[in-house]
Amino acid sequence: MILSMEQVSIRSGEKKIIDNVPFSIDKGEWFALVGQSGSGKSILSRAIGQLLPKNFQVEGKILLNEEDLCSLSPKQMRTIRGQTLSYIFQDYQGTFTPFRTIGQHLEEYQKVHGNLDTRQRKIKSIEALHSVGLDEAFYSSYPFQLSGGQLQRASIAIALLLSPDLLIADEITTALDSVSGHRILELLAKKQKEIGCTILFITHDWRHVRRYADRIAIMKDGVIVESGGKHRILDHPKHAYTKQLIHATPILGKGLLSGLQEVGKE
Amino acid sequence: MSLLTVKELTKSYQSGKVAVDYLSFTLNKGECLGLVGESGCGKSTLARCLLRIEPINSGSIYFNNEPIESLNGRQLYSYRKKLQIVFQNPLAALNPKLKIKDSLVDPYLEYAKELNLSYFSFTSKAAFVKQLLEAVELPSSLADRYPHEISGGQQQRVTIARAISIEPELIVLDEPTASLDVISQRAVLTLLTELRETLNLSYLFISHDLAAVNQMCQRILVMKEGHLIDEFNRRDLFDNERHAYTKELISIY
Amino acid sequence: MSGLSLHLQKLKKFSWSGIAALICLIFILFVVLYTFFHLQHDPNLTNLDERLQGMSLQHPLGTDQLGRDVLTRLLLGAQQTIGYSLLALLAALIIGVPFGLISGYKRGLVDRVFMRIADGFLAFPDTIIAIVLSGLLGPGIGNLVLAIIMVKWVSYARLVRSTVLAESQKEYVLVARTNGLSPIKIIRKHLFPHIIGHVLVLASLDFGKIILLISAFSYIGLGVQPPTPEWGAMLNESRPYFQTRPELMIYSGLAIVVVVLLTNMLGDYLRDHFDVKKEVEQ
Amino acid sequence: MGRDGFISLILPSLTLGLAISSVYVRLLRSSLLDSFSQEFIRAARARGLSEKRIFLMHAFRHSLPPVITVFGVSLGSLIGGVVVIEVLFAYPGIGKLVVDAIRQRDYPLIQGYILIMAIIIFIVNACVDLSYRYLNPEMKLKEREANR
Repeated sequence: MILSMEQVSIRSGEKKIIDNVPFSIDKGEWFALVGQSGSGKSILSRAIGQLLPKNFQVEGKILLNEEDLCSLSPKQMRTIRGQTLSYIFQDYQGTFTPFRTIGQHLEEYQKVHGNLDTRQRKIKSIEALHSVGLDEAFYSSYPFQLSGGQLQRASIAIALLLSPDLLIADEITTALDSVSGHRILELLAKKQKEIGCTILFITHDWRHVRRYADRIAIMKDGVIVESGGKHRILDHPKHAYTKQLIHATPILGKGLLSGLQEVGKE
Repeated sequence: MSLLTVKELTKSYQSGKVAVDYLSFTLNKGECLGLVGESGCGKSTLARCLLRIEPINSGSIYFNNEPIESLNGRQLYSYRKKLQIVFQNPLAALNPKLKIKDSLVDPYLEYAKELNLSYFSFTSKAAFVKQLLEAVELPSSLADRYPHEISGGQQQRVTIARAISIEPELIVLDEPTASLDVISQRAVLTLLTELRETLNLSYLFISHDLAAVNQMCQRILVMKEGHLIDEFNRRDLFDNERHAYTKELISIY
Repeated sequence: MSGLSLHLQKLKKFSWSGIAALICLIFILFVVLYTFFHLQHDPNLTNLDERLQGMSLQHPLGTDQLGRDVLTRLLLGAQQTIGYSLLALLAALIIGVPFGLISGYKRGLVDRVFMRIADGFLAFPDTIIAIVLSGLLGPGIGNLVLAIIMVKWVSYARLVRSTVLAESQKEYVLVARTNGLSPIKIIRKHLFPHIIGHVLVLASLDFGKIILLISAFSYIGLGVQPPTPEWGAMLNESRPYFQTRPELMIYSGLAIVVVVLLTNMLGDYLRDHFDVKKEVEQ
Repeated sequence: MGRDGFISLILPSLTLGLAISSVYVRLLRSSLLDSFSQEFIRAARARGLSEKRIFLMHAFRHSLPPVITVFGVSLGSLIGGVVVIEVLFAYPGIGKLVVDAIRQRDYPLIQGYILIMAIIIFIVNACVDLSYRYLNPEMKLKEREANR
C-alpha cells in the first residue's frame, strides 16, 4: 500500500470540495481516477503534494509509504516532492519556466535534491532525455521551441529523473491531439515497467486509460462513487453515474470496453 | 442532389503555411458529413473558408450548384441566410454583455424581411425565443440570463438554437462538443441528430474524435496536414483498405 | 440602443467609496453652478485696504494679497479648472473613440497610420508635448486645452482600438458577420457595451490627471492668465505670502487634491463595477 | 533657494520622486502576484524547490518586463514633471529655462529643448527594448530567425 487516504475532506471556505474520500493505491499499480471537470479530482491530487493554496483546509490523513503528509514540515515535504512523489501537469507549456532551457530545469532539479557533481548531473540529464525519445539537442533549447508532445515527454523525463515511488499524471493527454496523446501513454506504460513506479492517472475521458489502467475510481462532485478493477468497472458498472458515464462516451471498437479479450473469464 | 460542392480548394496564410491543399468533396442534402482530423490539420480553416470569413487562394465552392467563392457584400447575403456555424467554445460564441434572448433573435432580426419560416413562427420576440428554447430542450426562464450564468452544455444549446432560428439548409459544426463534459456531449449530439430530422438540415460535423463522428455521420472524410487522405461510408470503417492514418486513429478509440 | 445594457456582471460587495465620490462630485458641481448665479463679490475687484484679512463674516475665507474675496475666487476657480478639464476630456473622447473604432474594426491603412501616431505619442511624455505645444501656440488657457486634447485623444483611441481588436476576434462577432450584420450594427450592438466600461474608467482616472496638468501649467504661468481665478494660478500667486498667510495656498492646494482624489475613487469604483482588467492600468 | 551645491537637490528630487514611487509599489506588487499565479511556479513547487529559490530564479525575473516598461514611460513623464519642480524651487535647470523661453517666445531655444528631450527619450526607449531581448529569449531567437 503506497498511498492511502483516510476520511480526507477538503474545504475552501464553507464549500466542501472533497467529501470523506477513502481510497488506496498498491505499489507498482496504474490507478486511474476518472471524473468530469469540477468533480474535484485535480484538487485531490494536488492535496497529496500539499500544493493547495492557503484557502483550502484539508482534514483526514494522507499516508505516503505509511507517513502522514499533512503532519510534515514544509522542509520535509520539499524533500518528498521530487524524490518519492512527482507530478506531470495538463498544461505542458506551464510546466517549464519560459526563460530557462530544458537543461537548466534538469540541472536545478538534481542540484536541489542533493546531486552536487555537475558532470554526473549532465550525464544523467542527457540520459533522461534519451529515455523519453528526445534528442540531446533539446538540452539547450527553450520550452517554446518544442511541440506539445515533446514538452510533455520532457516533463515525463523530469518527473522520473529521481525515480520517484508515486507519479501523479493530472490529465496529461487532454491538451494533446489523440495520436501524440496515445504515444505519451505508451511511453508512460513502458517507463512504469522499467522503473516500477506507481502511477495515479487523472482524466475526464476513460477511453484514454482503458488499455493501461489496473484499477479505476469514478468520482462525482467530490465523492468517489465507485472503484475497483478495470474489467469490473468498465464491463459491469454498478453505480448509475458510472453507467451513464460509460454509456455516454462514443466508442469504436467491438468487444469488451476494457479491451480484455472476450475469452478471458473474470 | 448535392447541396455543397468544393473543388480543388486551396488556402495558405501569408506566412506561407498551406492550411488547405487542393481539397474536393461534396455534401448532399439532408446528409451529416463527418470531417475528422487532428488539431492543426486545417479543418477549422476550411470551415471559415466555407463561411467566407477567410479569403481563399484558389478553387471553387458551389452551394445549390451556384458558385459563391467570388460573391461579396450584398450578393453573399442570400448565401449566408442558408448557412450557419456552431463553434467549439460556446462562451466565446455568445456576447457576454447581451442577454440570451437578445443573442437568440440577432440573426432573425437581420433576415426578417426575406425569411418564410415553416417550423418556427415569429409572432413576438418573446414567443419566438420561447419556441427556440423549447426546440433545444431548455427552460424558457433562461431567456433573461447572461451567458456566464448558465452551464457549458446549456450555452451550446443556445448557440444551436440561434443557428436553427432562421432554418438554414447547412450548419457547419466546428468541434461542437469538444469543450463539454462527456454527459452533456452525448445529450447535445442526440439533440443535433433529432433537429436534423425535424428541420431536414444537413451538417458538416468537424471533430478530432473519430468515435463521435462515426456515431453521428453517414460519410466520413479524414484530413491530415491540409490534405484529404480518406473518404468512406460509416459501414466501411473497419475495411482494411482504409488509409494507414485512419487505421491508427481507429486503434486509439 | 436596445442592445446596450450596463449590468452588474457579478454582484460585488457594495463599495461605498465610489458612491461617496459620486455624491461629493455632484455636490461640488452644484456649488460651482450656484456661485455662477449668486455672485456676492466680484472676483477681480481689487480693494487694497482690505488686503490679506483673516476669516470674517463678510469674507468667509478672508481676502488675498489684492483684497479679493478668496471664497468666491476659489469657487469660480473651480469653474476654470474643472470646466476646462471636462472640456478637454470630452473633446479627447469625441476624437479618440471613433478613431479607435475605425482603426480597430476596419484595420487596413487607417489602422497602420494610427499605430505610427500612437507609438509617437506613447514614446513622448504628454507633459513635454503640452509644454512644446503651448510654447508654439503661446501661453493661455485656450492653447493649453488644445494641447491637452491633442495629447489625450491618442490614449482613448488606443484603448478603444485594443478592446475592439480583442472582441472582434471572438466567435460571436464572426457569427454576427456571417449573419450579414453590417459593421456599424456590429459595433453598435455587440462592441459598444464592452467599450463603454473601459472608456468610462479611463475617463474618470484621466480627469484627475487633466486637472493636475491644467493647475500645474497655470502654476508655471502657461495656463490661465491673471486675473481670472484658477486654482493653479491662485496657488502660484499666494506663494510669496506663504510664511505670513499659509492658508491662502492651503485652500487652493486642498481643493485640487480633494477633487483629484474624488475622481480617482470614482475611477476605481467604476473599474470594479465593470471589472475592467489590466488594459486600463495606466 | 537657487542652486548651492548638493543640498538644494534633495527637496526637489524628493517631491518629484514621491509621486512616481507609489506607481512602482503598486505595479511591482501586481506584477509579482501575477508571476506567482503562473503555472510554472506551481510546477517548480511540485519539484520541491524552496520558496526563496523560486522567487529569485523564477518569479522575480518573470515580473520584470512590465516594471521596465513603466520605468521607460515614467522616466519620460518625470522629465515633464521636472519643469514644474524647477519653477517651484526656482532651480535654474533646463525646465525653467524652457518655461522662460516660452514666455519670451524664444523659438530657437524651444527647438533646442525638444531636440535634447527627443534624444534622451530615444535612448531610454532603446534601452528598454534591449532589456526585453535579454529577459525574454523568445524575442531574441525570433529576431535572429527574422533577419537570418
